Amino acid sequence: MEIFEVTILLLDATFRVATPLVLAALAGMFSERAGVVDIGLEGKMLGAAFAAAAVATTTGSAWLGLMAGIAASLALSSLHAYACVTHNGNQVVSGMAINIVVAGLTPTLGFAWFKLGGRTPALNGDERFSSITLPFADAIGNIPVIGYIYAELISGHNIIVYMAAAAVPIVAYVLFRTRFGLRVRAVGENPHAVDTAGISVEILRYKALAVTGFLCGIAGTYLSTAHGAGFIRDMTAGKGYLALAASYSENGSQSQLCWPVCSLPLPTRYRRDFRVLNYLSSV
Amino acid sequence: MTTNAPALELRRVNKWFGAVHANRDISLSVGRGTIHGIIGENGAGKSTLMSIVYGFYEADEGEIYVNGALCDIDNPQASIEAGIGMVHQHFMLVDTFTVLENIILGVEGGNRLAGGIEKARIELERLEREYTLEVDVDALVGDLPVGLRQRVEILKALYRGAEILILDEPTGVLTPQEADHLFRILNTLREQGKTVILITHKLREIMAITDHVSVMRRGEMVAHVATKDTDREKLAELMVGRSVLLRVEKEKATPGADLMTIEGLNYIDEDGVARLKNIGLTLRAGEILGIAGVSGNGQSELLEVLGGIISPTSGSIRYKGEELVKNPKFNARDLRKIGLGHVPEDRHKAGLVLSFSANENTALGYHDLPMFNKGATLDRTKMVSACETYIEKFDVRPPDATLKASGFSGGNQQKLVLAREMEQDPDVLLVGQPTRGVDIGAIEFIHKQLIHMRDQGKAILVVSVEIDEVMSLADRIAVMFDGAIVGELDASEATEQRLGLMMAGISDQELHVSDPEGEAVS
Amino acid sequence: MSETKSKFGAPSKVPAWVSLGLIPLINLVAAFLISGVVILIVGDDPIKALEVLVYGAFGYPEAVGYTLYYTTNFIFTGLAVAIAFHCGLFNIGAEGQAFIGGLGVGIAALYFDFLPFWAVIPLAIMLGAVFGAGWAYVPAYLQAKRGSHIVITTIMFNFIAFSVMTYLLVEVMINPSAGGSPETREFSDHTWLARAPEFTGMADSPLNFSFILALLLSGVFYYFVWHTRWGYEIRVVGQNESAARYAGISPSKNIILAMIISGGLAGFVAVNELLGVHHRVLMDFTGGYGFVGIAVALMGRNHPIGIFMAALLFGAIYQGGTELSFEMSNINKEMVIVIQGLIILFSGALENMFRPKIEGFFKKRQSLSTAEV
Amino acid sequence: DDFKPAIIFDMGGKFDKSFNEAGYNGAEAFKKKTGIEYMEFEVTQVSQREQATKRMARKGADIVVAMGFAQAAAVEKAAKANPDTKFTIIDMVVDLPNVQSVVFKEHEGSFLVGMAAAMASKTGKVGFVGGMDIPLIRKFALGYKEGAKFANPNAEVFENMTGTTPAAWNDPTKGGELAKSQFDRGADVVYAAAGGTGMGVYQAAKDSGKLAIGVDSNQNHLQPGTMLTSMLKRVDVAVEDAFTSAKNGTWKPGIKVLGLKEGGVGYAVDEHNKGLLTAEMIEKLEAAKADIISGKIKVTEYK
Ligand SMILES: Nc1ncnc2c1ncn2[C@@H]1O[C@H](COP(=O)(O)OP(=O)(O)OP(=O)(O)O)[C@@H](O)[C@H]1O
Ligand SMILES: Nc1ncnc2c1ncn2[C@@H]1O[C@H](COP(=O)(O)OP(=O)(O)OP(=O)(O)O)[C@@H](O)[C@H]1O
Ligand SMILES: [Mg+2]
Ligand SMILES: [Mg+2]
Repeated sequence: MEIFEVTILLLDATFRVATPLVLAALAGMFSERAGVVDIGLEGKMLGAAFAAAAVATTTGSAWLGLMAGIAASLALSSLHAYACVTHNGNQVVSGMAINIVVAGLTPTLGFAWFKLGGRTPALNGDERFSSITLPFADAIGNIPVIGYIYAELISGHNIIVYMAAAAVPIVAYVLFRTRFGLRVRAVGENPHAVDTAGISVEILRYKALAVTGFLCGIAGTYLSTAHGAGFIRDMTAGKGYLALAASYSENGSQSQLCWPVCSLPLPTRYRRDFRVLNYLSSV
Repeated sequence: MTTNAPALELRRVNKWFGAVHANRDISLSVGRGTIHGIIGENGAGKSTLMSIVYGFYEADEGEIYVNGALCDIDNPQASIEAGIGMVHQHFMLVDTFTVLENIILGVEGGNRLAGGIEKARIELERLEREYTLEVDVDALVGDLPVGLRQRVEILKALYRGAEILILDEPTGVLTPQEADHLFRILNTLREQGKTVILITHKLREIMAITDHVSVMRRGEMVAHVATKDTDREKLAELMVGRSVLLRVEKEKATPGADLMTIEGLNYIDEDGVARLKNIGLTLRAGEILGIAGVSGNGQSELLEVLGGIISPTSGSIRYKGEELVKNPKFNARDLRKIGLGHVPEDRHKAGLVLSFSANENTALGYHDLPMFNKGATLDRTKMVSACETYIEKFDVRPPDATLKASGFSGGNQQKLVLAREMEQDPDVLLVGQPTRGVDIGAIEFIHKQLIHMRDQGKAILVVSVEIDEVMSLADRIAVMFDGAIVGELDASEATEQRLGLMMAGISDQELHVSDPEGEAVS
Repeated sequence: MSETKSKFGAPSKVPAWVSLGLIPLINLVAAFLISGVVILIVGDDPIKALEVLVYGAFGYPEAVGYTLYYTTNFIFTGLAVAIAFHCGLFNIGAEGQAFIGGLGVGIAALYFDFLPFWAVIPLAIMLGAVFGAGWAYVPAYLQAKRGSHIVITTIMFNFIAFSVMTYLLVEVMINPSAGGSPETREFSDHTWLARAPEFTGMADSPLNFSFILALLLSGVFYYFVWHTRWGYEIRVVGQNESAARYAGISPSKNIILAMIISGGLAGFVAVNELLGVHHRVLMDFTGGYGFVGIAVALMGRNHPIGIFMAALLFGAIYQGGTELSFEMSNINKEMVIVIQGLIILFSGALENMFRPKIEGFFKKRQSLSTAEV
Repeated sequence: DDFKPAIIFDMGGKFDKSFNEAGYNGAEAFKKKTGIEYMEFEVTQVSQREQATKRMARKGADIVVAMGFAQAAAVEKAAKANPDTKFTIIDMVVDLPNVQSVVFKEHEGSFLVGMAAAMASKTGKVGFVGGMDIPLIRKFALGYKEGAKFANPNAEVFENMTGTTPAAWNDPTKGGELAKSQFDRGADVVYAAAGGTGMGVYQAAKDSGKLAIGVDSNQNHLQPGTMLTSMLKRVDVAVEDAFTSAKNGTWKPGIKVLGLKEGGVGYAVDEHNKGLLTAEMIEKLEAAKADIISGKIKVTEYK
């Protein structure tokens, strides 16, 4: 097989694998910018993955699943905010605690509701976001380079992949071109400045964490109802921590190191230690 | 709202911090269109009181009236709405933002920034013209010198439509020129009918610009006077509760041997900017060499190089005949061992570990000396006893060697640092901004100590942006501008104007060029 | 982390038994209440569950043995994370450092077991610490000299540690007669650490001499951090780097020193697990202790006593949790995880939820003038 | 009567979609038939293996089934300490008078599904996705490869392990990606021996209209229509046997090797894969099975 096609296919896989990472990394970046470290990305994604799959399979609608995933993730991030912002608790401990609770709660509920040993039934049809073939993909698919790229690489992903692609510019716009973004960046850099400007630091951070929750919700949903077809315990397999590393590097010096790491399909062994919760979950 | 009501009135305001009664029964009335000064020793309660007015702290008791109307100010928002603006002692700006972004923060006017920014730009141009507050609105605040940052803070307040402007120790960080400019701004504000509350430790400024003065001592208002009916001595006495000597008493210096000779010293920082240019200085035993200059002209780098914190790019530093540059001994730790003390410019950034207790801080830099160790162990009891003697000798308040450094007011923090460096009895002492943010009682004391040290035959280098501090302390004065020494002259022949011009980079030769800003104050 | 760090050692003006005893207790109670609700939902008796948990953790000698055995691991990792924190560093790599420490212990116990016990055991302990330290050195160096973010580098080094160890266990050190199980042969028994003596009744538990080591190291830790100039330097660097430079204290030297100590302490997990309990190198023996160590250190305020308390709490949850899944049919391992999570949430993250009210209740407000302060 | 059986699952947990789950099914089957409750424990911490085995013995279990090679050391200790308790360990040999060791010839079963894969493949390319890279899984892989080559000497076999850590048993996303990449390289049948990770592999096969092969228990029902077959490793049977034999006194210590001959391994044929395994495929498979049993075909066992 030609090197060209191999590259295209690798990029194609990269899109699929990168989607949840990109969404989660943006989420992490948002809370990071607001001055709240959130190692709870993992837990939020896992919670969302479960909620989405559970609702999708019961209602038969992937979109309702997405709603549920986002809702679950939002709930978790407001818990994080309640602990870290309202009660100024330790951000790392809070994130950890959330990861652990979710790691335990999802299989428990899953088992109680579906009796499938903590997983949800396999999703099919409308219960799942299936891949979209963009117009003319088949038509021009056999035009050498361009057509091939269009058909293989651009076309044929599920909606959430395209959402993730869109999310990057949108988040950038919100962060750098809107009032909300300005305030978020300010509160991360110097909360006192925001305070003296007569803006409530607390509320602002709640909002920022809500955005984090929203994005994690989409990322988690992708795992169980778009890329995968159903929830399996611990299925985030550490993507949350990988994303965290990426968002750290966002403003840090690691970018060059981290982005490739995050956007390539990594062998699981390199993800191992992101599975904090798996280990914490030891009785 | 009655038109002749005072712009701001406080009635029986009380504030506790735990056991500390920071403000007790404070009553204050500030007339509209006046500049009202508030003075008091470190820890007297000035910042606390103003923080209450600005809604940072809530008063435990008491009322606040703005233009005669009772206001319930429980957060900055409320205070801003009541038309109050505040310029804080430690600026409240986002360094990574542009001036514009900092100013519109909180009043962006619309969800999208673009629109608001353009509106702000126009409004700001008006304000800048009206109050001569020029500043490049697109510059990054992080890149601005303190003087300009302060203007940004003022613009911020005005942009929010402040009628009452509070400034907490605004000149503590300014050069005379900057200070003069600030006062011209305040005058314009007054003419425009705005009300200004000015907290400062500098009586010169109080006399120069305020209409009324209120004096605080230990949490209480001890006096309200009209500026024209008082003078610096009276005020100082009211503040401290005893008569204070405002001039520095000293005999003519009797310089001895050259202890440190600096020649052709250059330093280029990692960004490739030349910070020090061919510096040549000599420190003599029994003499105080003052370095005057607008802050940011290389004084900080000079101190850091001489202190062994950063190493120069080229040049020579001879100490007691021994070349230090390219010498393994040339690092902060070993320099201390060979008798070089260093009081840094910024006590919070470098001089102290605020989260450490006072006694732990007395060992900072000297923690491996025998006097603080027995064997491998750091000897706590020795540290505490040493600290207690320092506290005793330098009259640090509160006299508690176990209190965290952050628990002392700036003046007392400064005393702790001075004590640590002086009590090691160095032969050469480097001192940066000896009295920044320190009240006159402490200033008097600190100056006495420095003079006393000089008279014991030590060489002292004093770097200060306070032009009159340099003039009253130093025996010789060198002026720095843009990393180089513009000129050096004997204290006796130094006048404020002459130094001011040299600080602007105009060397003696060109002295005939007269400077428009010369006579602004005093 | 600066915001959270500044919290440590914040002076609280209430009696010690309140801030160190009453408040944590109330937090625990809250955690158990919520857990109780969850247990009710899955249809079991929360009161009984609590009984089982407590009984399982402290009810009988063997249980205490297990609790203390877990505590041992948490003390090691808690101290490891704490020393790094004192230098302002966030060591997420204790897990990997512990695993690599296992390699050191293994090498000594497998290839030097011709030595008598009094030689091989110290050697194994030393190698365990040295290997752990070595594994922490590289991220430390990168942070100190290259400014690479220690959080990321330590995470990366965890992966590498795990792949390296798996490779060695599968390909190199594997015991051929173990039928393909990726673990080494059993160490010869003179390298084993002494278990708890019979009379304690804990002889059946994995509790071993390492517990003593943990206590000793806690003491050393306290002495080192607060009573030696090296500890002093580390703390200065951690609290105010520019003050450190002003004082002639090299940040990079101390960053590396702190991380080396951190890794060495993490290595002791291998001593407890391999030399004390399993007597062979095997997969997964680090069991997440390195990560929980972060919570232990934070909850313990980076102070040995606090760390001991937190470690004991986690030890109790772990062993009590085991008991729960033994004794109560509806409570499976996932439930136990939930309960553990809630406990961390309430006694860790939400520790300040009740604090202000309680402290306010105990604080009397005397109106002294600032003069007397 | 008061017969007390007990089973101890290893790290994966009893719902690992694989080995442990098979054991769980066996225990459940026993419970259904006899109505006798059994004690169970899921190991999550290495040190719990010993704790659990001893605990079960102390609680008066008549037989303790320990799932997985990792429990050998624990069983050995417990068995010595409790000479009159019966222990059965699956996938590992512990040589003690009161221990029964059950091991499977996974390579034989894998050989057959390897053949099936090669026969069903149109491209002549087949894939293998392993879970954690340990000798046991390499055993599956080797047998599969030999089977494929046997059926089609110039068949190409892609082999990927998901990882080198327990995470590899629970990563459907990664499994799916590995399968997809093998499909992209031309494979059209993929065999997954990877626990929960397999779920992702089967899904990927379904999404791209290729075939997948299940493992351990009969997983054909998971994706009806695209599951070619499943390699059966009758852990469930072994567990149930252990319980029943212990109950009616026929339990014997020693080593039980279960291969094709003993019906311990095999391939699944049911309504879900009728159309996929054609009659002549099955014919060939049965023939090969007979030859393996008779020893005419030697399948190498990974050591
Ligand atoms: N946040 C606080 N917490 C506890 N006590 C405080 C706090 N702020 C001030 N205090 C107490 O109130 C007293 C008054 O402090 P304040 O900052 O008003 O002094 P100040 O007059 O501003 O001193 P300076 O001239 O150095 O600025 C201090 O001595 C201190 O003891
Ligand atoms: N968080 C705090 N806790 C306790 N006391 C405090 C706190 N913040 C400020 N203070 C007290 O407030 C008093 C004045 O604080 P402030 O920072 O205004 O001192 P300062 O003299 O203005 O320092 P500087 O001159 O360096 O700004 C100090 O005596 C200090 O004890
Ligand atoms: Mg103040
Ligand atoms: Mg001050």
